[in-house]
Amino acid sequence: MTVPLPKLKWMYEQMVKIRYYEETMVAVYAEGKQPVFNIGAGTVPGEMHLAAGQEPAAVGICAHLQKKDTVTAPHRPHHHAIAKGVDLKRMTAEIFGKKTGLGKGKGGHMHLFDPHVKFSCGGIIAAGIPHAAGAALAAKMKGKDSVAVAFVGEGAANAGAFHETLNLAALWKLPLIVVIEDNAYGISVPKSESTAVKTNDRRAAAYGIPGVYVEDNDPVEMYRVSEEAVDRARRGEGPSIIEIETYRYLGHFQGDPEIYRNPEEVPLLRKKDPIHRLITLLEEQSVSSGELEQMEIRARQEVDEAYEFARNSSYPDPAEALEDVFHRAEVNV
Amino acid sequence: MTVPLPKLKWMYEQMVKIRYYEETMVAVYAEGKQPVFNIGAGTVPGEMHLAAGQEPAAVGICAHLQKKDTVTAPHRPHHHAIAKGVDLKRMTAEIFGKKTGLGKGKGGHMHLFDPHVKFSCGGIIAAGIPHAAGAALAAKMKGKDSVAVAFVGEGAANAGAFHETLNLAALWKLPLIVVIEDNAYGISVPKSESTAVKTNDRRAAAYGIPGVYVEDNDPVEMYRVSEEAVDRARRGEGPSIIEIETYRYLGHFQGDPEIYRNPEEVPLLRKKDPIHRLITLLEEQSVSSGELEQMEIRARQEVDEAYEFARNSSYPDPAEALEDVFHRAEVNV
Amino acid sequence: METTAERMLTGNKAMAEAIAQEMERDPNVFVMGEDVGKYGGIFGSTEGLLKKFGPSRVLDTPISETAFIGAAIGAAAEGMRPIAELMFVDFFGVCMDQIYNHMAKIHYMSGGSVKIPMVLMTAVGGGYNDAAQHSQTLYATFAHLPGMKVVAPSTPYDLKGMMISAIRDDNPVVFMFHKSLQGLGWMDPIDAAIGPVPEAPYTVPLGKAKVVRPGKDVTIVALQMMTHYALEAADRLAEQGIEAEVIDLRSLVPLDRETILQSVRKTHRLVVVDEDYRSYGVTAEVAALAAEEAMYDLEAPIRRLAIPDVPIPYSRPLEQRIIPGPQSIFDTVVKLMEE
Amino acid sequence: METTAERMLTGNKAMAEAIAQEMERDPNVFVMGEDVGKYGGIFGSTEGLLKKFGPSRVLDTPISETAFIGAAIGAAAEGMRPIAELMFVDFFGVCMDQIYNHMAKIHYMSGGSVKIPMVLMTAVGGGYNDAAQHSQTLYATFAHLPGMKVVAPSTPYDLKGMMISAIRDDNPVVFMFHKSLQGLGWMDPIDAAIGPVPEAPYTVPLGKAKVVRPGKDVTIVALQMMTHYALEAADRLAEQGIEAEVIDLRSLVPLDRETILQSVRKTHRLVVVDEDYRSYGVTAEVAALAAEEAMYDLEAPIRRLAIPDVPIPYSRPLEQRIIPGPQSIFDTVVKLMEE
Ligand SMILES: Cc1ncc(C[n+]2csc(CCOP(=O)(O)OP(=O)(O)O)c2C)c(N)n1
Ligand SMILES: Cc1ncc(C[n+]2csc(CCOP(=O)(O)OP(=O)(O)O)c2C)c(N)n1
Ligand SMILES: [Mg+2]
Ligand SMILES: [Mg+2]
Repeated sequence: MTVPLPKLKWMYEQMVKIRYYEETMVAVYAEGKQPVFNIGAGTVPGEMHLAAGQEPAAVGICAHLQKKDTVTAPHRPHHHAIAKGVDLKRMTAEIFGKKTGLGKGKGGHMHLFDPHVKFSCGGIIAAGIPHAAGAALAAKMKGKDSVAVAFVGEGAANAGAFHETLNLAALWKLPLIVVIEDNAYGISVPKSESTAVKTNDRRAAAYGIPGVYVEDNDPVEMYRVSEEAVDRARRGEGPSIIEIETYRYLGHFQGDPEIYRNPEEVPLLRKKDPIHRLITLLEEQSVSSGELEQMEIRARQEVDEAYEFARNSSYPDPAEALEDVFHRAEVNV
Repeated sequence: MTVPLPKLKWMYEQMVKIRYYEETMVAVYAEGKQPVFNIGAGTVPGEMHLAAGQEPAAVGICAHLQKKDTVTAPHRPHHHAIAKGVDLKRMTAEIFGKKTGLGKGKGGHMHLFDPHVKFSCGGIIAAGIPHAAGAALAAKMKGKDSVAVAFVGEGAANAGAFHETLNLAALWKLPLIVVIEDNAYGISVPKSESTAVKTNDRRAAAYGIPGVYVEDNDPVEMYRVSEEAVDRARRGEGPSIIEIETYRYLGHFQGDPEIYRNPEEVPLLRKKDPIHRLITLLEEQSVSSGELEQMEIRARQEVDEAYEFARNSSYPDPAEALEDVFHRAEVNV
Repeated sequence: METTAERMLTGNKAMAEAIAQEMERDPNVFVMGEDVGKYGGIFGSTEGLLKKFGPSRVLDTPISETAFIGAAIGAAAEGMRPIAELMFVDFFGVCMDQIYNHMAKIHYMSGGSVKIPMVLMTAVGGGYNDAAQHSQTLYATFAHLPGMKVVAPSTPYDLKGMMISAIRDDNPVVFMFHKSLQGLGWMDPIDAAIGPVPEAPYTVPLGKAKVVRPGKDVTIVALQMMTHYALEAADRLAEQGIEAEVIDLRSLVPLDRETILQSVRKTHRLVVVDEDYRSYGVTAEVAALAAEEAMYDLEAPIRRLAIPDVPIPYSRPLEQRIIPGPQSIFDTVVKLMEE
Repeated sequence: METTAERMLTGNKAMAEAIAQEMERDPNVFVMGEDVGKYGGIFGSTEGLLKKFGPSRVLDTPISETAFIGAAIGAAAEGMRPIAELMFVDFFGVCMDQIYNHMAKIHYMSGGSVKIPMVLMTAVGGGYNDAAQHSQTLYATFAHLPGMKVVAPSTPYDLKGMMISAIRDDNPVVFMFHKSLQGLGWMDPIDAAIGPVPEAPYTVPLGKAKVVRPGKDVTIVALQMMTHYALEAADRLAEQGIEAEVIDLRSLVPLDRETILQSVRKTHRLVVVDEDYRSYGVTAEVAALAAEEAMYDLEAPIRRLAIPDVPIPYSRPLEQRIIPGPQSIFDTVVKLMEE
């Protein structure tokens, strides 16, 4: 199959944007953490899980989603957020802990919520799957044709929440797609030491639903299988599982010593970079290098502006820590 | 296949014993709860989940187990306990809440522990599966060839613990067998409304392990597939799933109004009673009706003695409530 | 002047009526849980709802608490108002992550941009020999963790009124109902489980304790079954000339500090009674509140009565030993008055 | 007379050494958890163990906390002595059933016939902007539920000695180590995270608090990071002529009531400092203990300092606002001395 050209361009631009966002974050996160790394210091403190290399998973399916569709993401959420159209400025401000952030600085990088595009994420493995199922249930109850996509890592497919939710979703024919990003590791643990089956599409048999495995981080194949899964969900035929073999170029989190993997692994993966693949495809469809460059410039500019916005925003007032526990109420201290 | 005659006799005697145990319990549990049912009143208070009709699941596999093998059971545990050889007197005393009980009256019907035959049970759905996996892991670590069997209901196969533990066990090739008793209901919810697949043997595919489904509450078929699974486990080849279609003759618990099932269902099931089936088989193998009767008498006598023992035992002293929280320590009040 | 006989309802019927009325009022309200459909809830909290509203709004679930409570959260974020039942509070351990890390925190973590208007209702309490995994209240386990309201009504009237408030609240509410106060046909019949309940919908505010018996000599703070036991004890104390003021907490989060403190400032003596474990529990919080805010008003040490730190034993004499009752409350107050 | 230089270790190395020594001593001891192998534990608690003992005794697990903690229970019942790591205490919600309903209760429910000798070790604490799901201590959440010992050491010396005690204990022990006190290269380097640790195995008893600074004017009860902050505050208070006695609780279950009460009876003033949520927490329990047992000795109201009842916010100024520190302890004591 061929991806319609506008979609292909969209995917390319998103992937470039994501990649540049993550690479920028590598540098920003390091600010104030040299010469000695200190997780709580610098411009952006706390854990930082980046997704450079994993763009195909996010863009391949988000290309089929609309604003009304829900996405839940795990601890490594930037690529999903960007592909789903989360407000990049407020997202970045949130990661900087600023008052202008999506959560007024309360959530941070693992807890980004943008209800305008129905995006959320969280730091507990597999916990977002039931939230997506709930959004799918709400859609079904309201008679809408919107769908919900839950992104998780391959490590999450061994958590109880994965099983419980897929059974529930299959039983109730909920419009849910679970996308498993197989980046070969859960922190330091390789898939072969965490997962009893080679690929998680096989687990679809446990719920009587379709399951597919996308090899080699292929954005086009991801686009194709996602189309089927999303259409099926919109038609009210129930959930699907998509697993995609993808590449984690960076450490599990920034600061990861990566003692558990061969130093040659990442350079080899980078050689198969999915962005290059898209460039080839776009060139094949006669997109000029000038246009490609324009897209890249636009993407980078958006990212730069978001970081600027975050940097220039102010921190919340300490007293705000006590607000927002309950809707319309302050906490009693 | 034919079951060796001594095993067939053993299975028959155990099934008769279990059936009589449960039927006796129906009457004992009702003592002190008439004319108005009051769950906390009478000889045996609290919830009471009986297994009349579900004997084949327990005896078919326990016929292959030894003392060194572990069994964990759920809230409906009597048939498993009896088939595993739990001390019937102390078990019954425990259910009566007596000091001579397995847990000195602290555990009750859902919490029977007999470490001498490595039996335990608990009231939380699916929670016993990881315990059995742990026993299997201990066996493996110690280089022993003992196995562990976790019994659960078909409702439990939708719980997260089921998935997590089977993945772990398959990954580590633990000598674990999960036996799923498909009695068609989880309390009032029929399997078709709780489980996205028709039979849970299909879920074995999610772990790359064998799964079998035994139809029609057949004790002989259960014996056969269990032999394979237990042998496989003993050989160090890893876990299996066995699901057996079985019959729950009584309510979910005693006092269940059973408004959720057709009143004709149970009489039809009783017509296919597995004990009758075994009698036919034994007769085919020329076991005399005299011998059958002897076995039945022996079984009943053992049960009667257990109830006698329980009845004649005394209650614990109230002060004992504060003991046994910690090993070799009393609680500070 | 009583013109009409008061309508009497059991606790469970009061709850089910509240839910039904709110389901009629708001199409976004729906119910999910194990055996909430045909069975009507193991403790009757959803009796009759399936018949009235059908299976699209009264959903029996698999035994998958993480999945369905998590789904309730996801649906609430989309503007639905789910009522999810956790059959026994004792099962919280299989799904607490969804409850405390998500249901309770999403509003805060999102800076208030995502509301989770849902009710998690759950049965609590022992006293009928259901042993260590089916008899707990776990009041403090929930009340300790921020972001969810935690209420525990003691009468049919409050069960209805507080359920309606909980459903209408834009925040997650953990609604604990006590099995013994449901008035079920198969439980020990107790007077407190049946009471006057107006038919028309009404609300009882969350976060307000109630002085259920005024007194001047000592304050007894309690909730659910312990409130009723405290009232029994107070009757007998009155015969001895001791006038106990009994406060029914009704709500653990928010805790009505003012009502407690006012009473302590008046009586100068405090006994706290709880059906949860003693250490790091409700009795500790209420005692600490008084020790912080009313220290100079206290004329005697504070007394705490709760389940000693042991799992709930099965056998009748053992369970009776560890759950506070009218007698132990009475004894404790009498002794305290001698201080 | 000091003959040899004291050996200094970080908290994580002290823990890992304790585990290694016990693994050498007893073949039944083994370790399981996420990233405990090659990675050596995200917070270094199993550093070097895989190399020493191989993958058959140091088991990396899938992200399946219910399965592997449950398996630890099953293995413990068979006579093994597992040490299972729950990477962050914040994840307890996905596996609490195994912890509190089984690990903690089996000994009791079995009438003492089944022992569960296992250690559940877990990282606690915030202060480095890891937000609402990775910064909690949840001390009281565990301490409230009966049947498990709950300890939280504050120094490398105690981390080693209490870990050895925990492994040798025949009961389930929840061993909470504070991330900031592990002395990790990628965390804020603080002096308290490194300290003298004898090489030979030794035990520090579970259930004993420690007076880490004697004083006569006020008692400050604290644990883990709060102990160190209390000591800082005490230094500054001393400059103002206020002699604070600082107690490091070290153990929440059993709670060393005597050490607390003795101190309060001496100083007549009590401040409790906690990095857990305030309501229904550690500060409540310690305050209630004093209000019960030492009421007549108190000369001022009890003061509690803890995380207000809000999820832990991410942004630096917000998080700093809600975690007690030396300054807020100092201020609280100064104000209390004026009472
Ligand atoms: C319930 C739970 N257990 C453990 C963790 C700690 N943890 C955070 S990320 C991670 C690995 C996740 O692996 P995977 O799902 O493959 O996602 P990836 O990091 O590879 O994107 C773990 C174990 C957690 N956040 N939640
Ligand atoms: C985690 C958990 N959720 C819910 C329950 C309540 N409960 C007890 S038995 C039961 C039904 C179990 O069904 P199944 O597994 O099929 O076993 P059966 O009763 O049919 O033998 C339920 C929901 C429980 N004990 N534990
Ligand atoms: Mg991964
Ligand atoms: Mg069943």
